Amino acid sequence: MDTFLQLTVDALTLGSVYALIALGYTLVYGVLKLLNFAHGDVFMVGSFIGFGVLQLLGGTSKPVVPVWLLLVLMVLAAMVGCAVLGVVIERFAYRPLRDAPRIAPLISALGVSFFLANSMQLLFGATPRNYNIFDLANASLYTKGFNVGNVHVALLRIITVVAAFVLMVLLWFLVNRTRTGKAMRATSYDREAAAMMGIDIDKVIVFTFVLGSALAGAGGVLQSLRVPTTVAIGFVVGLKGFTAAVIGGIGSIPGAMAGGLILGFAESFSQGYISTKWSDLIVFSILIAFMIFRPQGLLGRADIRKV
Amino acid sequence: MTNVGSTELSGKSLLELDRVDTYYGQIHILQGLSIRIEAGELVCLLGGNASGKSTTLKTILGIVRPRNGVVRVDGEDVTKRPTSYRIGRGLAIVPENRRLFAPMTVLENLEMGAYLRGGGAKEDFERVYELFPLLYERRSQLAGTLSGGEQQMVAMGRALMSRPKLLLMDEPSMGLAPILVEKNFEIIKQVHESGVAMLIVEQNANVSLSIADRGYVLSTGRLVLEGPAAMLRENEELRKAYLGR
Amino acid sequence: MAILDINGVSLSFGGLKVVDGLDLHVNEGEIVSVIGPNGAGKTTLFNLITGIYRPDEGDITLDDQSIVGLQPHVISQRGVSRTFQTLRLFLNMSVKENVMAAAYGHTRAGVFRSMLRTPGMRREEREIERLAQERLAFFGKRLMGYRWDQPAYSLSYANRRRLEIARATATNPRILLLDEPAAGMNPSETHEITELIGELRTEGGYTILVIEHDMHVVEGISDRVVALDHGVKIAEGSFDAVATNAKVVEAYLGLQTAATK
Amino acid sequence: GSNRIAAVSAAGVNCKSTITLPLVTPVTGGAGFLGAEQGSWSKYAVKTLAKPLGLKVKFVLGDTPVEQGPAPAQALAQKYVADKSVLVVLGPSTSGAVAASSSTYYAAKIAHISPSATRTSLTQGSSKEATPAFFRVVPGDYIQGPSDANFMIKTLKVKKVVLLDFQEPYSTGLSDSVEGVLKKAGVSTTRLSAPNTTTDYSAYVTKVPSDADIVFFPTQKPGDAQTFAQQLVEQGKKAKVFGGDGSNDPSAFKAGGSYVSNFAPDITGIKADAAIVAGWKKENPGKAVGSFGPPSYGATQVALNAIALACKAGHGTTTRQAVLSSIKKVKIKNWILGGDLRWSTKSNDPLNAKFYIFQIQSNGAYKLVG
Amino acid sequence: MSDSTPHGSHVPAEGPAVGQDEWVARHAEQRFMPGGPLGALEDRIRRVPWWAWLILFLAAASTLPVFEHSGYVRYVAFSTVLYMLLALGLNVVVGWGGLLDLGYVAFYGIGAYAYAMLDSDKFGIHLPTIVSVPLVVAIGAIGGFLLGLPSRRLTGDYLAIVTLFFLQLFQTITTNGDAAFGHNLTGGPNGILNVDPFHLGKHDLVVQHEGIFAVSYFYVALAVFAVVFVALRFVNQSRTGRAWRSQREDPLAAEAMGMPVNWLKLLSFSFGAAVAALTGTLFAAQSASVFPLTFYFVLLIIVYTMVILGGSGSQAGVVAGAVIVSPLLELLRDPGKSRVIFFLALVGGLLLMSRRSRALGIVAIVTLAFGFAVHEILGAIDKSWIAGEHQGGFAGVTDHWVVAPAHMARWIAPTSYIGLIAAVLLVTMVRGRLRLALLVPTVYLTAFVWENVMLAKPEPARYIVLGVILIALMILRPNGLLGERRVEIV
Ligand SMILES: Nc1ncnc2c1ncn2[C@@H]1O[C@H](COP(=O)(O)OP(=O)(O)OP(=O)(O)O)[C@@H](O)[C@H]1O
Ligand SMILES: Nc1ncnc2c1ncn2[C@@H]1O[C@H](COP(=O)(O)OP(=O)(O)OP(=O)(O)O)[C@@H](O)[C@H]1O
Ligand SMILES: [Mg+2]
Ligand SMILES: [Mg+2]
Repeated sequence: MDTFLQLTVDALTLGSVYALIALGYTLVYGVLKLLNFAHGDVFMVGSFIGFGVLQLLGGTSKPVVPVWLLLVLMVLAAMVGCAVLGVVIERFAYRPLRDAPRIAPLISALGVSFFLANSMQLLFGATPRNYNIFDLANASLYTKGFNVGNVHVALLRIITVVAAFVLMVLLWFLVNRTRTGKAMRATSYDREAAAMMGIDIDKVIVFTFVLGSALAGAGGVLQSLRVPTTVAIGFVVGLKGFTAAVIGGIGSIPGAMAGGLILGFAESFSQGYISTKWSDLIVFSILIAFMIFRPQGLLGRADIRKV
Repeated sequence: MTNVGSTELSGKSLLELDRVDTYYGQIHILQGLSIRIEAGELVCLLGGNASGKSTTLKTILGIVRPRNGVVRVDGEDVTKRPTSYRIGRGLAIVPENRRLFAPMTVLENLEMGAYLRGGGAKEDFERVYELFPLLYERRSQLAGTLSGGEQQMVAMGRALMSRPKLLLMDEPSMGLAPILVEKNFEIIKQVHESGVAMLIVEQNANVSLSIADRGYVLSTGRLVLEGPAAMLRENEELRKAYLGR
Repeated sequence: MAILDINGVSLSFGGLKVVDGLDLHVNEGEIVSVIGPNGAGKTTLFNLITGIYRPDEGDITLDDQSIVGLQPHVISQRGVSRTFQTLRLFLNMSVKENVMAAAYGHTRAGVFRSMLRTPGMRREEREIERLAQERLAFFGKRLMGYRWDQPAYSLSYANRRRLEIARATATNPRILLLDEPAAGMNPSETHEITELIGELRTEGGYTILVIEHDMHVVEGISDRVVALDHGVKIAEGSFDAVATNAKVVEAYLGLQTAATK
Repeated sequence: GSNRIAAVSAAGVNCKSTITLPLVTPVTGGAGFLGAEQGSWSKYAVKTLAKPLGLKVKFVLGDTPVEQGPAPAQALAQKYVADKSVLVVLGPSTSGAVAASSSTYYAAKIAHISPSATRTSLTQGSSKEATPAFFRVVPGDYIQGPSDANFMIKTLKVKKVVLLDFQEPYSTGLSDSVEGVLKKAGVSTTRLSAPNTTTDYSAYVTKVPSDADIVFFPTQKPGDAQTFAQQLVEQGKKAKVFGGDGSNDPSAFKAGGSYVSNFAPDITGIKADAAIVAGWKKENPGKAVGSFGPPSYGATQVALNAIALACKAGHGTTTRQAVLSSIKKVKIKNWILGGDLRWSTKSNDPLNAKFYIFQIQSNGAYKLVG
Repeated sequence: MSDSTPHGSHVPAEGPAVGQDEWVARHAEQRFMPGGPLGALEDRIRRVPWWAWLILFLAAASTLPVFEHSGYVRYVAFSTVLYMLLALGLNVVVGWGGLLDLGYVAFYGIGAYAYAMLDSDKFGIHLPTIVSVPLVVAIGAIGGFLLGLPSRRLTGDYLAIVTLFFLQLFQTITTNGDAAFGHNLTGGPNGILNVDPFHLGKHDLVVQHEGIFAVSYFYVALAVFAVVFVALRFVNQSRTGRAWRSQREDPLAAEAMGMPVNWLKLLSFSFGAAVAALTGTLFAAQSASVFPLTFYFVLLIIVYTMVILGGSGSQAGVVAGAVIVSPLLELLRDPGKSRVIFFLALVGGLLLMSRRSRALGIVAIVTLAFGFAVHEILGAIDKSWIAGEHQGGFAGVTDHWVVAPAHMARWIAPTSYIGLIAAVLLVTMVRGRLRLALLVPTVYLTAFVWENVMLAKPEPARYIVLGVILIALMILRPNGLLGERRVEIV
């Protein structure tokens, strides 16, 4: 039982960060039909921005601002920084390829991914960076929190999960309840027709990249609060986010959230109960079985293309 | 028969194309095309297959950009402006193949039509429902599951939602059952009478010329004929080429 | 004798019954037109015959053998071929290749023979090429000569419709299903296509089932006309009989069109 | 044809010409810190030692990111073998890379000296994975494994130990060796295995029994050891992390109470090394002295000395073969890792080398405990 | 002659007539064709048949060892041929089949591992090459078929993820296969060593002479390449090839035209996998060892880069892609050589960016002067600013041109690098005079960053270059170098 609870806690923390990444994939895919391979690297840059802000504000040993403010500033800075990065990437690497065959922006995205990861390595080296949140306020983020049975739910995890969910709910409102959100949906269904309705496509796409990249930035910081980051995490993280998005049904926002959580649970429980060694394999097998059973993803819609 | 290319460009027309050249990649489609539409006019654009009719509409809307030439709306040069800006200047289109937002409901599709005005006022919906009572019944159905004719109505309604000054229509009756074709022209007449200028692309030249004020004839991307509709209907060459039999 | 038999076929999407207990028989060498309002289920009928959809109920037989549940390519190889309402050419392949590709079902050379270019394979290849040229030649000079090697995307709308027909005939079918062959054509081109469909039967020997909204075409080609509405057959018979049928006039033709007949 | 090439490679090299000295190590990727550290020390060694020995040496780095496995080491070997100015090679740093490329070096009679490859089977046992061209200046895991295990058994008196490996050669080998000794001593062990790409170890921490004493965590990414230790605290587990030489990095792994073993002592405590340390610090301002650097300095020193010996014997010209046979003739007094460098006669390993075990203090300092 | 048609075309002089659609069909003549002798040359080059190109290429390639004695260069040539083979195989799946297969390199791995297991001390099996290689190819083909089975219902991105999983699966199994059911099957992360070279009877095709790459493998690879190239070409020109491309264009229409789409997909998977497996045997035999991590994502991306860059769907294109990318990546490893490439590229880039040669001349001269001036001024202020280590070369001219500080303060690298990115992006945004003016400091900054920041770390630098090439190339030629223009008209 304790193991079960503990694994659930793990799964939620893992899954909520996966969901944040998956959302970025799904948003961009929805609007541009582009698998944004560079998304994981935007996440990585976000985690480094968070690290930079942390160092600027005195590091974990002697921060110059209260802990909560420190965390908020780190997340905000990463969100803003990544949003800017996302916009620049869109403007220079994807926009010139709007009308090219679908594979062209895909390759361009790979190029951006290589460029970002290696530029960061060039400038900051490959050494892993540890936020060392443990040292912050005498490890209170680790030791405080609440207990469920024998299982300790650390404050840090509560912060991660709550922050991720708040962001997701905000996004959901933005996309489903605002005019811009509607424009995004329309653009995703038929870009040219959306333009014919007077929707400024460029603005919508830029906005999409702002949202997706900001979420990735937030995810980058949230994840790095617990585990070290390196310039190379982009690939693995991107893979996970991509998988989560596909499981949920790529293009669907609630799908991405669900996909992220499913992936988190699958990973955590297979490691906890079955085998650490073969966990990747087990996780993927579940996913494949799932996908063959439901090829359009959990909440995705089958193509409504009439013959 | 009017002399081709001699159109006086007053600079005050509702819409003007001034010697535009449009390309797809390296293929030269529209070649020095000039046309003009005055407020409240119903103009039809005729031409054989692949003569560039749809391309003309796309050029007007800015979906493709001409390499040379100028597009003016209300005297303002909009050549470098994006589609959304031009829509904001009072243009609307019923596109080829309808182009509805399939996974959205009929109501949402209509709302999208009035996107620039924040989703449409009550009277806009009322006007559209009056023209197409069926749409009211189907307002919460997903547009993608409608049949062709119903989709066509949604596309027209959607375009009217923005209260356009100029409505562009690309083959609005293609693939429609005869009864709907009939009705379609009724509605076009009705809308025109309410003061909206229109540019219609139609294969059915006979009928469209019968309701139009003026017409243009395109061939291989160039203007070959233009003039009042009545005059075009009498033109021998055109009869032979289009009206058949 | 009936070559194609459709007996009590029904299909629904979600709650919507699109084809409802439909019976239809097509005899060898006949040209049958299917008309009906938009959404009546005409294209769906074609999709059922060609195996893209599977009927919920009923049976479809070709030469008295059921073809329900067979994969589309098997049905095609049995002799049913079609064109699409929304054109579906292989846009990035050349005109000739579009037609040659359709010969796949009745040719045999396997990959290993192709790799080795065996004489048999080369003979077959020449045969396919000849077939393609012959099918394209059917449209006079519209699809001839220098157009063979052009990509299909460079064709005009009308020529694309023609190429679809040429491609469909290259599968060596016995039954040809044409979905709105005259859509998007101007009156003179429509006239041309009407004559062509007639020639397809006389020269090609195909049995033909056509969906068309243009009454000139329907009148010009049909031995028999079948009218559908909401997936149900509402009239059947000669063109004149159907075109004056009250139900058809009300649901489909409208008074004006009917009056010009 | 190829005969001519063989002839070229066997021909002598003028000792006055510029000699290329490559170090094959991960410069990029997750273990990039290793290459950075080793590189800086070897570079410093070349800078200070070559001239006094009368040699003109160009130092180059060959990158073998651990994420790409041993293949890059093979490609580099091809490259260096073809380069006439290469007489001896430093590295590869990781054992898998050594095993993959040693035969190529041997065929070309190029000696290669690793500053950090510790896998036992490279030099020991019946089916040796490395060729006679391979040398290392650090002791192998046949010393590290047992020495870590014995420390756990004798000093820490462990009852239950969890061992991880990361599905790459270094950690699997070391975990196997430690597990073997522990089992023999009747200690109960649990083995976990994490893909090398793992970043979040929560689920692994969950699997650590609450009564486990030690988690043996031979990672090559020291930051991961740090995270693991912190997550143990989070879940209220009493187990301490025990890292191998790969996690010996005071700037990244500083969780108080943890243990680290290493093939090198902390050379800042060795008097004879004071000058070297000061000189290196001047070249690398702001960097801390880690544990991978000094052996790399040592290996470079051996290589340069071997070339000098061979040059002397060959009267101004030398060959790869000659350098190869001089390696074991190199003896260094008061060498950087403490004591003298002497070679074992049975294998290409250093004599008297041992592993050192440190405990991390609450302030992050490494204290020698065994 | 009508003035609206571009020069060089032969549209009949008569004007357009009502109802004609001839003109569209003659669209090829509506294109801009470079006139003059250059255009004629291009036309003539286009008309050379494919087999002539192939023979020419093979002839040129096989004389390479005559001119180049370095074992290393020969080895790079050999691996380039392997890349060419991999690109050909991937082209079948991606270019012709239209299937986004991200598990492709797993089959390369399967081929290598299968050969290693059949011909090494691992299990003590030493099959003769003429038996083992066909066997491995068959294993690869069957493997591709099996992967295709569950994937046949999936399209596009879903297929991508399933196949990517397969690559992951391959990784997991080979990495953990040293303790599968208590047996050591794959050697785990240590891989399999001492794999046999190709051998006929008692005759070994030795891998290396005294550690130096044995050129015979280059010829074997080249021969295999020629056979594979021709065989695949023949398949593509047959009914199977046409069916592949048809189902890529429109699977539903292909199915309705009598083509068994599922079967064709499986076939294309099989073919790609078989070629990859065959390449794997060459790799395993030559390098005498196999390791799991060799067959991983970076390799996949590199092969994809080659295929897309060259022009997916075109055999000549993907080969060209391999011939460009493989040596380029290799050259960039070496700071000294990459420096030459860099300055050549810089000059080439200048040529491309500005068509007007006068302006270009001015920019070049101003940039030169600018550099010397900056160098002198900074040197006058503080010697240490220019006292840094130079990599030498170009007769030392660059030593007096590019600033190289003796000690790079920590802020210099990030600031100059990010500044450079900003400058380049800005240059692409502005036009006219301003662009020319901006070009001068940008070019200089590029040289500065290259010399001081990038050359210090060749490994990330070469992937940065690869990334930039990918982006720039996609923008300039979205269909690849030799790819055909494709359209998707809606
Ligand atoms: N996206 C595109 N890319 C390349 N060529 C195109 C594209 N769209 C249209 N064309 C070509 O431009 C020419 C004009 O096309 P357009 O659609 O304007 O013709 P149209 O007059 O509307 O004909 P139709 O009656 O068939 O609709 C045709 O030759 C067509 O093939
Ligand atoms: N895949 C599908 N999913 C849901 N509904 C469908 C599907 N295919 C067809 N329909 C519905 O079935 C009905 C009949 O469609 P069908 O295409 O057969 O009409 P049609 O008679 O060919 O009309 P038209 O003349 O407009 O082409 C329509 O209401 C359509 O919305
Ligand atoms: Mg059109
Ligand atoms: Mg239909």
